[in-house]
Amino acid sequence: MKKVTVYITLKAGVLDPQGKAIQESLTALGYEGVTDTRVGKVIELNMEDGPDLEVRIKDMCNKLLANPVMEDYRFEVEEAVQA
Amino acid sequence: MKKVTVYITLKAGVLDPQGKAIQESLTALGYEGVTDTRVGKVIELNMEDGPDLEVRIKDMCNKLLANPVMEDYRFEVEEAVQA
Amino acid sequence: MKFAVIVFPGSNCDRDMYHAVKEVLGEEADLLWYENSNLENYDAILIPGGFSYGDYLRCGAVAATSDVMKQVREHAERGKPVLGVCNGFQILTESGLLPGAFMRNQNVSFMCHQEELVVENNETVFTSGYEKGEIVRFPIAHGEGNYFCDEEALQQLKANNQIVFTYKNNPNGSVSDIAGIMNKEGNVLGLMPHPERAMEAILGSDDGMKLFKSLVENWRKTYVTNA
Amino acid sequence: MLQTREWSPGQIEENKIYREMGLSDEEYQMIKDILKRQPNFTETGIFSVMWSEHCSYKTSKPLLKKFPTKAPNVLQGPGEGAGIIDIGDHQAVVFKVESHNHPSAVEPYQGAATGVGGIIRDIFSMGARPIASMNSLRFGNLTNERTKYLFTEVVNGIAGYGNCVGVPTVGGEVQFDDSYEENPLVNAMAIGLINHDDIQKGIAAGIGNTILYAGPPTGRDGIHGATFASDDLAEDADKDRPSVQVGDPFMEKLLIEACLEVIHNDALVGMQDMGAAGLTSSASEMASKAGTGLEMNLDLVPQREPNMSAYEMMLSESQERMLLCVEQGREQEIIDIFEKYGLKAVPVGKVIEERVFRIKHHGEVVADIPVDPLAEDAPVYEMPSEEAKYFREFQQMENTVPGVENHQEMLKKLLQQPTIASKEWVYDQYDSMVQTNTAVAPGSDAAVIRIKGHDKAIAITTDCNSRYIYLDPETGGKIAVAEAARNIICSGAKPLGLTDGLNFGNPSNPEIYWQMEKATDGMSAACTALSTPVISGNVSLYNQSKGKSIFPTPVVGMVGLHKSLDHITPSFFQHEDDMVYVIGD
Ligand SMILES: Nc1ncnc2c1ncn2[C@@H]1O[C@H](COP(=O)(O)OP(=O)(O)O)[C@@H](O)[C@H]1O
Repeated sequence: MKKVTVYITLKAGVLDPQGKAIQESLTALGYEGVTDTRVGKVIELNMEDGPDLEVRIKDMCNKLLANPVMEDYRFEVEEAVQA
Repeated sequence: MKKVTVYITLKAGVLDPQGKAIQESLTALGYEGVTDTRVGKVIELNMEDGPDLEVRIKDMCNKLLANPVMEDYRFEVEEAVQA
Repeated sequence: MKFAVIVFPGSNCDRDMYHAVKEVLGEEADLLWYENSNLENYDAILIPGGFSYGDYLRCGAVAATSDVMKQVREHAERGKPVLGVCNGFQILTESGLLPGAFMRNQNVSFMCHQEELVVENNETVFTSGYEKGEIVRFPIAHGEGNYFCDEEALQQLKANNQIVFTYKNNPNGSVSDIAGIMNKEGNVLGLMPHPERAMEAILGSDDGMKLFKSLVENWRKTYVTNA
Repeated sequence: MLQTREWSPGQIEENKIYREMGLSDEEYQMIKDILKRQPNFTETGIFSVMWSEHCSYKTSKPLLKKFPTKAPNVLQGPGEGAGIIDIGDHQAVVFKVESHNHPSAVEPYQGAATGVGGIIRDIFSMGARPIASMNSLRFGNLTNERTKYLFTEVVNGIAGYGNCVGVPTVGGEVQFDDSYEENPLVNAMAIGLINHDDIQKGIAAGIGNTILYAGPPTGRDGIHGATFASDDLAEDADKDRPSVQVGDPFMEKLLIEACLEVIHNDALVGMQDMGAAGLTSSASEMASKAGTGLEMNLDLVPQREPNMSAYEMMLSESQERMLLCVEQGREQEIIDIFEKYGLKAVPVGKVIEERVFRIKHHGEVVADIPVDPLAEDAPVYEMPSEEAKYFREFQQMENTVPGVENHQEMLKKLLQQPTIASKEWVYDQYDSMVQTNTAVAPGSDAAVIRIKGHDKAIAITTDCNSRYIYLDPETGGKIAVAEAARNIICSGAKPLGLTDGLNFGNPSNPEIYWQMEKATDGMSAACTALSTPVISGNVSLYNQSKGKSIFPTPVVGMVGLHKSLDHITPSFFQHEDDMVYVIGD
């Protein structure tokens, strides 16, 4: 079993309303000088290993997990911790 | 300037309806054997360096970025890329 | 004319859409659960609003991968009309039947109220009953109605007259004030505001009536020989 | 409050462990008398939640008895999940208020969201389609950062849940006052529409019939939520955090559709939601109401987390779960309906003749409790009451008329008060129009929902000016009911009945109990005078922190009927040159 962590972030150039809102609240709370705040997603999952693991992950990302119109993704694979 | 990346994940045991829905749809799409799907957030931001950088980051996380009732967080700091 | 209203897990404007076409408009309509349904015998497909799959991951993303959307695509390829409202619009962009994507509203809040829209294109099967430039009032009810597409896609939309409705006072940060767009062929329309909630004066507006009536009249002209 | 180790029956008595669960020494003795032995850990937990104020109304029962609850059109008064009132044409409305104050103080988004989810389940578990919800909110002063956070998150939580389940949120009220600083009030009300034939009861009848568990698996959420809601809000609320429940409105939406389909299958005998005290209260109440017993095997209960103990499963408040009683042999028909919506329904027990509540786990009996003492015979306390000192002082004061020099300035100042100012920021975030019945949306005195296919509509309002009630509980109680009735009448409807959310401080303080007594006296008097019965309600006590009590806040949720759509009257000026009249003094 592998633990896969997929990071999904907005493409450069896409405005991020959530990031902007967070940055404004940080400033309001007194944290000055915070810039370029962007919010993305992390999806962690366990899946069976195999020679086609990377292919399957990319496929899942393209088909469902990320939206190529506005998002980029990258992923990491490590050994899954046994429960 | 530092680029700070904060990873926010749900605490163990806290229900993750979103993770559950994603796992079910991956299964419906034919990706068998996907388990333990959990969704978290990544927040990237740039901020001024300083001796109290870590303190400020932790403070921001506890006060705003993460919800300590349900979420854990960790963060990474690297050099900000100049725009 | 016979309408199919597709019901996904989490759809919640399905019965409203059904009521609008069946009871208010007086046409034939069926509510179709997304699984095991056959769209062949329907003249138009309506994808209602709501929170399909809880809006988890991205609004409309999971519904877009369902088998029934393959049938919707075939139906569209045959030139038959498809209308997606609110979450239905999001499902249409996620499945690639319409270009673009949706982001959180600019103020990151859900919003629900009447909005004024401008009819930008009245040369469509959905809008022929309106005047060009006519102002209509439809309710909006969304948290992620902030339409996004890149510059190239926007130029395409404009060049092909695909922008059908715009907001008079943009509430959500949508690119070019876009409230509704159609595909190049003109038979698939996606719309964030809710025409099905604007069918009866007692609910605050009946400006949506013309949209459904246009659809029915155009369909009759094309498919029903004069009696 | 993860229970890592369980005390033995002897240790529970010796170390008075039951006290930590909220049981008094006398109550522990009563339990021993009922069982004729020492209760084990799981049983002690079961009693503690069933005998908490939240489930048993042990201190408020004597007051609730005073409310007029009968009228020819009342089909179901207090006692079931929600009350039901006839509206003609074989239709009825089902409604109730529910509080979620303490969970919202700890985790405002989830606390408010699960509050909405819970009250909506109360409605559809009766067989009704939820057609609208309202909310009544109280916070501290808006200049306080924590208050801003609580306010924003509570509204987000209500919107997040209500919008997703597709029930329009059509109104409510918000009041800001220092007395709610650390103990905000989040009361939610839901209204459903039902045909008389579809009315369901939460009963486990028919010996041998099967008990089905429907919905998502059980986790360790909200363990001890019911006792938590019946306790002072600890200063360090952080330690209660692991008991936060998380709502899944998508799941609830599926559950609504599945349950409303299931009620048309005559294999269904009874149905109840698992609310406060989860499996414990739903199962034991279903048996108690039916005059039966119930045997359940916890190994069959779907579980989200490994190694859950019987205690944890019985007390879990995981959301969006239902318990059904189904005719033996016809389980599959019901299971198939849930399956269509992607939901699991599994048999977990059966109805037995012996009037006991018997729970098995890993092949052992872990609880064996007579049904009625648990569900019905909770202790009832007549608390001492004493007129509040502040009240006596107020009564001796001279009347003063405030002098206003500049009326325009004063009006402006008043309108700037957060409690008086427009609440558009709040209700714009709620989908108030889904289901296409909202004839009068938030912003008017009462919301109006038309009934499709009929020339009629219903009006809904929530009201409570807690400052008045603090100043004079009895008169204030009357005013709360009268204000609600006026709001209904102004919209063109006639009041049908009401539900109440009684939010007070600690009842063992005689002055607080006096407030409760007087306020409910006033409310009862007004209800009687207006012939408006109370058909359901909720009690939330111990609303205080650092020894300071909230203003007494008995929220009134009233529903009225428009006999014709023509009667619907909005509260805004309609046309230029219309005349304006003032009626009354
Ligand atoms: N928490 C809330 N949720 C939804 N609507 C609300 C809420 N609070 C206030 N409103 C709406 O705002 C309007 C004004 O409310 P309020 O200030 O209480 O007025 P009034 O005192 O006239 O009843 C009403 O229509 C009410 O339903």
